[in-house]
Amino acid sequence: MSGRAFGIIFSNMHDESVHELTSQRTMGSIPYGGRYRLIDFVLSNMYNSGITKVGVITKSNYQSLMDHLGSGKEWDLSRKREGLFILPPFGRAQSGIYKGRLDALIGIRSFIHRSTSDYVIMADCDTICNMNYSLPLESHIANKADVTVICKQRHCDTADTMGDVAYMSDKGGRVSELVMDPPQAGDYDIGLNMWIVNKSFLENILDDAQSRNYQSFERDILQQGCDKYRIFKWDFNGYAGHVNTIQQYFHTNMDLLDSDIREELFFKYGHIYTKVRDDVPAKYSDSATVSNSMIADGCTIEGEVENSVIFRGVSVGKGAKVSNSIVMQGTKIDRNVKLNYVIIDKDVFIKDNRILMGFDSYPLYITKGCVV
Amino acid sequence: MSGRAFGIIFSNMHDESVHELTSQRTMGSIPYGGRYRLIDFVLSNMYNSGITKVGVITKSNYQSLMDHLGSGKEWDLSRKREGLFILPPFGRAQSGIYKGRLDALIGIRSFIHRSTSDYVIMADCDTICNMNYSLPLESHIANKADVTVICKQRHCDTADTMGDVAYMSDKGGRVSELVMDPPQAGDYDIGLNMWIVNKSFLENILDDAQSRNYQSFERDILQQGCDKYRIFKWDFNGYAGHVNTIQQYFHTNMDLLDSDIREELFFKYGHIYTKVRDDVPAKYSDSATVSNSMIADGCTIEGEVENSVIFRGVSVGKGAKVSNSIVMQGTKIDRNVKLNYVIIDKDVFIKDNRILMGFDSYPLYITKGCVV
Amino acid sequence: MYRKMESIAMLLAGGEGSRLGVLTKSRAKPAVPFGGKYRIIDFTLSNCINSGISTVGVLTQYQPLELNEYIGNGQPWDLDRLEGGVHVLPPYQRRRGADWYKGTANAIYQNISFIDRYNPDYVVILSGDHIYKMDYSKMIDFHKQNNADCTISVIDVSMEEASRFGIMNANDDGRVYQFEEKPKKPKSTKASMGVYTFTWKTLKHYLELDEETGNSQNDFGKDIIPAMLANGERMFAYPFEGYWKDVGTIDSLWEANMDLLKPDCAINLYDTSWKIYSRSPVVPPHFIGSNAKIANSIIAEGCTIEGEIYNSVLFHGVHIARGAVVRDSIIMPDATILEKAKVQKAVIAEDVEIGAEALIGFRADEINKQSFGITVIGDGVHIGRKSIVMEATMLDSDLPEVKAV
Amino acid sequence: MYRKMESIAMLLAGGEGSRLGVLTKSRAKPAVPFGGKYRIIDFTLSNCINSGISTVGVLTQYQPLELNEYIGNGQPWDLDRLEGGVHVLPPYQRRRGADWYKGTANAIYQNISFIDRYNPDYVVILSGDHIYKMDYSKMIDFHKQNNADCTISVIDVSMEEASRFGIMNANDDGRVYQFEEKPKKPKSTKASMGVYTFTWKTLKHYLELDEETGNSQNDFGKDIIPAMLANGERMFAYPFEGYWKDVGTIDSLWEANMDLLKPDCAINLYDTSWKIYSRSPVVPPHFIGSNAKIANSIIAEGCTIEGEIYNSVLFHGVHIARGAVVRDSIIMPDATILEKAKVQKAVIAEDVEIGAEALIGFRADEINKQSFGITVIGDGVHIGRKSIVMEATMLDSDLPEVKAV
Repeated sequence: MSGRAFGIIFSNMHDESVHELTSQRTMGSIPYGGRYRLIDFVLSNMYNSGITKVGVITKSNYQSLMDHLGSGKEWDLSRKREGLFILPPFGRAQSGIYKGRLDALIGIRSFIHRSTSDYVIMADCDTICNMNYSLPLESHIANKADVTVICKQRHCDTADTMGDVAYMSDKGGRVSELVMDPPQAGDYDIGLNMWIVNKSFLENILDDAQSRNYQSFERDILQQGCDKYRIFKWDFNGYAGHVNTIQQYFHTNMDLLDSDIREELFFKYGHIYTKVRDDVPAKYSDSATVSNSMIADGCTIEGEVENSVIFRGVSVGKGAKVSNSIVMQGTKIDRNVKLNYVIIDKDVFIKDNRILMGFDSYPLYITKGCVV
Repeated sequence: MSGRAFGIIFSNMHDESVHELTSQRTMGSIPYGGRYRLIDFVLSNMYNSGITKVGVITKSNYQSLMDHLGSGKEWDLSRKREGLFILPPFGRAQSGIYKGRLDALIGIRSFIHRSTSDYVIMADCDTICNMNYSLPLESHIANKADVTVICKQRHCDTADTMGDVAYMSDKGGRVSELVMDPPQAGDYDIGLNMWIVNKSFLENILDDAQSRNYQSFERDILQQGCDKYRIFKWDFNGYAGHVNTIQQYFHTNMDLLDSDIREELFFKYGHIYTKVRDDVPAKYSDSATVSNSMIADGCTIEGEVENSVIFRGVSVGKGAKVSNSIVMQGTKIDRNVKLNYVIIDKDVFIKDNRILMGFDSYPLYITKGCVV
Repeated sequence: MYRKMESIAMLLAGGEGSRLGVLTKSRAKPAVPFGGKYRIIDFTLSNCINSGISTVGVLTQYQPLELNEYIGNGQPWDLDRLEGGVHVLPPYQRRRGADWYKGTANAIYQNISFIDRYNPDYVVILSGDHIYKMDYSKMIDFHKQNNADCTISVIDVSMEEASRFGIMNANDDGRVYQFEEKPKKPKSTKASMGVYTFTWKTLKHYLELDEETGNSQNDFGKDIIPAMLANGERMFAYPFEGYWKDVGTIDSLWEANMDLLKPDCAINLYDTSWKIYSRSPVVPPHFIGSNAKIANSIIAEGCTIEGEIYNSVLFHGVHIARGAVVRDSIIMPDATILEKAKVQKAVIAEDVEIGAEALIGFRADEINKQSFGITVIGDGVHIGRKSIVMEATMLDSDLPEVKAV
Repeated sequence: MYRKMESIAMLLAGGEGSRLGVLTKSRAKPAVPFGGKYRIIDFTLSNCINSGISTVGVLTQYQPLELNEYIGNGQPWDLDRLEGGVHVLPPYQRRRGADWYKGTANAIYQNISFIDRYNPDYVVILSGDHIYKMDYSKMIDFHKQNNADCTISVIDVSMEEASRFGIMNANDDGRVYQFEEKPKKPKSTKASMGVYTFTWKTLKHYLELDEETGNSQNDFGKDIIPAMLANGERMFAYPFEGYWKDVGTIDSLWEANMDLLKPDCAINLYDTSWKIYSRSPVVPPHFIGSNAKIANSIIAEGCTIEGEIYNSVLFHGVHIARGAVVRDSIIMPDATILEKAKVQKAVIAEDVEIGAEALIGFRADEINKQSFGITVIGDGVHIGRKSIVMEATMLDSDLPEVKAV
C-alpha cells in the first residue's frame, strides 16, 4: 500500500474525556500496557500497513509526545523522503490554536496538498487495536467511496455512550445516518474514530468548511452529507479497546491479561513499536509472588503482584501487595503497601504500610509525581 | 567541552527586523550563502565546540525550521542521550506564546533544570560567524563570571545602530554599563547576541524574573545588574556578519565573494553543516558567462552571472544577466531577464525580458513564490 | 524477528576492477567517483530505493574500506531501515573453514542464510558498476506475469557491439532459448545487462547444485544461467530501454561522464521523482572568480575556479588556479590545478596536485584531438611545475618539477 | 574530511570462541546473549560511549553475520555518529593479495589506514568477551599523566588464579618491568585484563616491526608487549577495581549470569549514569500466569511464564508452560519449555524447544547439585517429549520423543 495512502493522526482529540491522564500530556502519549503510549498502536498499524508518510497534529501539552516520537525512527519513519511530521500549532503564519478537527486540517492544508497519495487515513489515538489498513482501503476503493468509516459493532447501554457515534447503513454498507450518543440500548456500528478519505474530497470539504466556518467533521460533514457523499462503513472484527473514560482505560489495560487479546494486539498484522528505554530486565527476589500480571523491564519485584499491569522501572517492596492495579513507569511501592483497584501515574512514591483501595467500577487514580 | 555546557538557541528573536524575509519563516530559517539557513552557523559552531545538547526555542512560523532541522542528524545531534530538542510554544500545560526572552526561558525551565552541565550558551540566529565557544567559556570560567557577553568591536554611525547594544567595560573586561542603540558615533563593543551563563545563575534570575514580571534579559537583568552580577565581555576577533536589516542581509551575503571571509566562515574551527538536498551539481552551458559569484548545486546556468550569490536549483536562461543579486532556491530566471541589486526569495519565476533594478543601499526584494 | 520481504536485491561489488587501473588501486570499483558528485554505486542503490526495494546486500571483498565507509548506515539512500536496509557482506570464516568469494554465484551462495532471513519470493542480482536508471519493480512485475524462474534484463545494442556482450536469444514472447557469451556471429542484439530477477527458491537450488559441480567457475553468466537453460527453466528476457553504460574501463568511464554534458543527455539527473542519491560533502557552494571562463561543464560544490574550464566534469573541492585550462577532463574531489597548467582529455584522481605550467595529456602533433588517448593521474599524485605527461599515460607516482637549465 | 579524535577504540571480536562450543557454532563470541537482554559486546560498546569514546573499530572475521546485523549502524549505543561511530572491519583483499587476520596484532596492523584517518593520539585495544563496567577515560588520563607508551589495565586476582592469567610485574609507581604469560610461580597477582591504551605513534611502529619479524604470532600478549618491554618503553599497569569477568567458557558464562542474581551483585546494571545499552526486541512486557512461581530470577520482556522459575535468567520471548520447572539455568531468546519439562543447571540456546516431561541436566544420583556439570542445548535444537539429557552434555542435534513401550 506504500504510496497509495498517507496518515494523519490527531494526538489531542478526546483529551477531555480522560482529563485525569491528560493534564500533563496528550491523548496520544497516555501510557498503556506496561511500555507503550496510545499513539504507538495507530503509528505501528500505519507502518505495518506500508504507510510511509504520517503527520501528527498536536494542539497543546505535546512536549512529552515529541520526546516520545523523536525522529520517528522506532516506527521506521525517520526518512529523507516522507516519514514522520509533527504538526504543531503556530507552525505557520496562518495557523493558530485549533478549535476542532476541521480547523486542524485547515491548518495543515499545505501538508495535505503536497502529498502525492490519493488516500488519507485519519485516526485518533483513543482506539487500541492491531489493524491492517490495507483491508479497509481495498473496500474503500471497491466502493468508490468518498469516506470510509471504520466501525465495530458493539452493544450500547444508554448510560455509557458518551461520545460514541453510531453509523446506520444499508446492506451494501453505505452510511445513511449518523446517531450521536445513541439514545436507545442496542447493537450499533460504532465508529472507531478512523476514516479513509479521498485526498481530493478532503481538500474540497476543507475549502467548504473554511468558508462556512464548519468545526466538526462528524456533525457538519458526515452527518449532513450522508445523501450528498458516498460514505461507507467498514467493519473491524478484531479486538478494539477504547479509552473514553478512566474506567475504560482501566479495563482496556486489564484486557491484556487475556492471552488471546495479547496475541492479537501485539502480533496479528505486525509488531507494535515504541520508544526504546534501555532498561534492565525485571528482577524477582526470593520473596516475590506474582500471578496473572504483565510486568515490564526495569522492575524489581520483592512483594506480591496479582491481576495487574506494571510499567517499566517500578519497584514493589517486600510484603507489599498490588492487586487489580495499573502502576506506571518509575513508581516506587514501599514495604507492606496494599493496593487494590488503583491507577498510579508515573514517578509516584507510595510509602511504607499505605493502603489504597478503589473499586472495579471506580478505580482510584493517583497523580503523576506525587508522594503518598 | 563535551558535557561542560549546553546550548539554547532563540530561533525567532529579531524576526521583525527583517520582516520581508520572516513573513513565512523564523530568523533561524532565513536562507543564506547559497545553501544554508542562518541557524546552521550557530548550530554548527556548537557542534564543532563539542556541545551535544541543544534546545531550539521557537515561537511562530517554525514549520520550515522543523523541516530543516529534522532529527538534527546533519549536526550530529540525533542522539539517544542529549541531542537536539525543539521547544515550541504550548508544549507544556504551563507554556503559552512567549513575549520576550525571559518569558521563553521560563517556558523551558524544566529543560534547563534537567541538564547536567554547569554552563549554558545562549545565542540568537542573527550573527553569522565561525566561532569556537570553548574560548569564551575558558574566559568565563577564569573570570568566575555570572554572565559572559560575546562582543565584537565595531564602529557605529548614529544612523545605523538600531537594536545594537554596546557594552562598556573596565580593563579587566568586567562590564560596567550597557548602552542601547549608542547615541554617539564611535567604536563600541557591540554584543553579538550570544551569552555564556552559569546554569545556576540563570535559574535564579528566572525565579526572580517570573515573580517581578521582567521581560528583557538585556534591559531588566544585564543593564540593571552590572553592579550586582559579575558580567564580563569576551572579544571575538573573527568575521561576524549581522542580519539586522535587509540591507545588512544583502551585504552579508556579498561578503562571501571575498575568499578570506569564505575560508574563515566555512572552515576555521570546523565545517558548517546544513540539510542535505541531493541536488545534481551545477551545469554550465556553452553560452554561460560567470564571474565573481557563488553558485550552488542544482543550478543550470545559460546566461550571465556576476557578483551574485545563487542558491540551489536556480536556472538562469540564455541572454539573461544577473548582477549584484541574491537568488534563492528554486527560482527560475527566463531568457533575457536583467537583474541588478535584487534579492529574490524562493521559487520565484521571472519571465522573459523582465528588468528589475535596485540600488546598493536599497536592494529590491521579491517575495517567495511569486511570478514576475 | 525478520519481516518477510517480497523482493530483495544483492549487489555484486567484489571485483577488483583492474581495467580501471590506478583508479581502483585502493578502492573497489563501485566506489569510483562519477558525474561530479556521485560514486558509481549511487545509481544502483538509488534505483533500489526508488523501485521500492529496501533490503540490499552489498557483496564486497576487494578494498572495501572506502566503499564500506561510503555506504555507512545507508542513510543517504534512505536505506537505514528498521528491517532490511543496506548490509555490506564481506566473506567470513565459519567453523569448517574460510573462503574468499570464488565467483559471482559463489558470493551469493555464501550468503544464502542472509537472504533466507527475509524469506523473499524474488531476488534481484545487480552489478555495482553500471550507470543507468531502472525501475526494478517493473522487471519484477514482468517476471511474475511470466511465472518465470529467471528474468534477464537486456538492452538493444548494435550488431557490431553485440559480440562484446552476453547475448540472449529469445522467442517473440520473450522466452530465452539460448544464451551466447560474446558470440562471434550474434543471432540477436539483445545484450544482457547483468541484471537478473530470480525466483529465490529456484536460484537457491541452482546455487547449491553449482557448488557441488567440481569444475564450475561459480559464475552467473558462465554457470548458473547455462545450467538453468539446459534444464528448461522458464527464463525470459526483459527489454530495458534507456541509458545504460558499463563503466568498467577508463574509456567507458570517461565517455559516460562526457555523456552528462550533452544538451540532450540520455540520462536525466534532474528528474525529482527518480533522484540519484549520494553522500554529500560538507562544503559551501562553489565560487567562480572574476577571470574564470566556463563552458559546457558540470561543477560541484566547494570548488574554487579562477581558470578556464571547457567540456569537463569537476567534483567537489577542486581548485583551478588563474590561467589554468582544463579541457575534456574529469577532475575528482579535492584535486588542485595550479597556475597556467593545462589539462586535456584526462582523468585526475582525488587529491592530485598539478603544478604550475605543467602539461597533462600532451601529444606532439596536437592535431585530431578526438583520437587522443585518455591520460590518468592516480590518487594523491603530485606533478611538479612545468612537468609534461604524455597523452594516454597512466601515472601512479609523483613527477618532479622541471627546472630551467 | 576526517575530524581528529584524541582517542579511538579497537575491539577485537574475531576469535572463534571454540570453548563456548555450540553457542558459537554460527555466531561470533561477542554476539552470545548475556544477562537476559544483552549480548556480550554490549558491555564493551557501552563502556566506550560512556567513556566518551565515539569512534570504535570492531575487528571481525569468524561468523560475523549475526554480530554485524546486531551492531548495525550503532544507534542503540549512540554510536551512529556523523564522524567516527562504530565500524565493523572484516579482512579484505588488496591488489597485492588477501590475508585473513593472523593474530590480534595483525588485525590492528591490517587496519592502520582506518586508524590513521582519525589521527588519534591514543588507541585503546579491547576484547569483545568481557563483562565489566570501566571508564576508559580514567585509564587514558593515567596513561597521559605517566607519559606512557602503553598502559595495561590489571585486576587483582587470587594467587591460585594468577597462573591462569598474563601477570604484570610492576614497580610501586606502576611501571611494568616484567610480563609473564600464565606463570607457574606468579610474582604478583596483577592480571592483565586484555585492555590496553597505546600511544598510537609507538604502537604503529611496533606493529610494523612485528610484521617484519618472521616467526611472530602477531599477538599483543605474546609479541607486541614483550617487544616493547625489551626495548624499555614506558609501560604502566593501571589498577582496575570492580567486577570483571572473562566469559570465554561455558562455566564462566554461566557463573557471570548467576552473579547477576546475587542480591549484592558486584555489577550494578541499574545505574542510570552508566547504562548498558543493547538492541531491544519489539515485544510486549512479559506475562506471568496464575499458576507460575518465580524466585530469584531475571526475566526479560516478551516471555510467557506459566511454570516455575528458580534462580534463572530468561531472555526475551521465552515460553515456560504450566508445570515446567527451570532451575539454575539460562534460557536464551525464543526458547520454549513445554509442560512438566524439567531443566536444571543448563544453558538453553535460542529457539530451542524442550518437549513435555523432558528432563534436561539429569544425574542419576541427584545429590550434591553444586557439583553438577552444565548442560548446553544448541540453537534451534528440539528435544522430544520425555527425552532425557544427562548433566554436562553439550547437544547440537534433535532428540526424538521417547514413546512408551
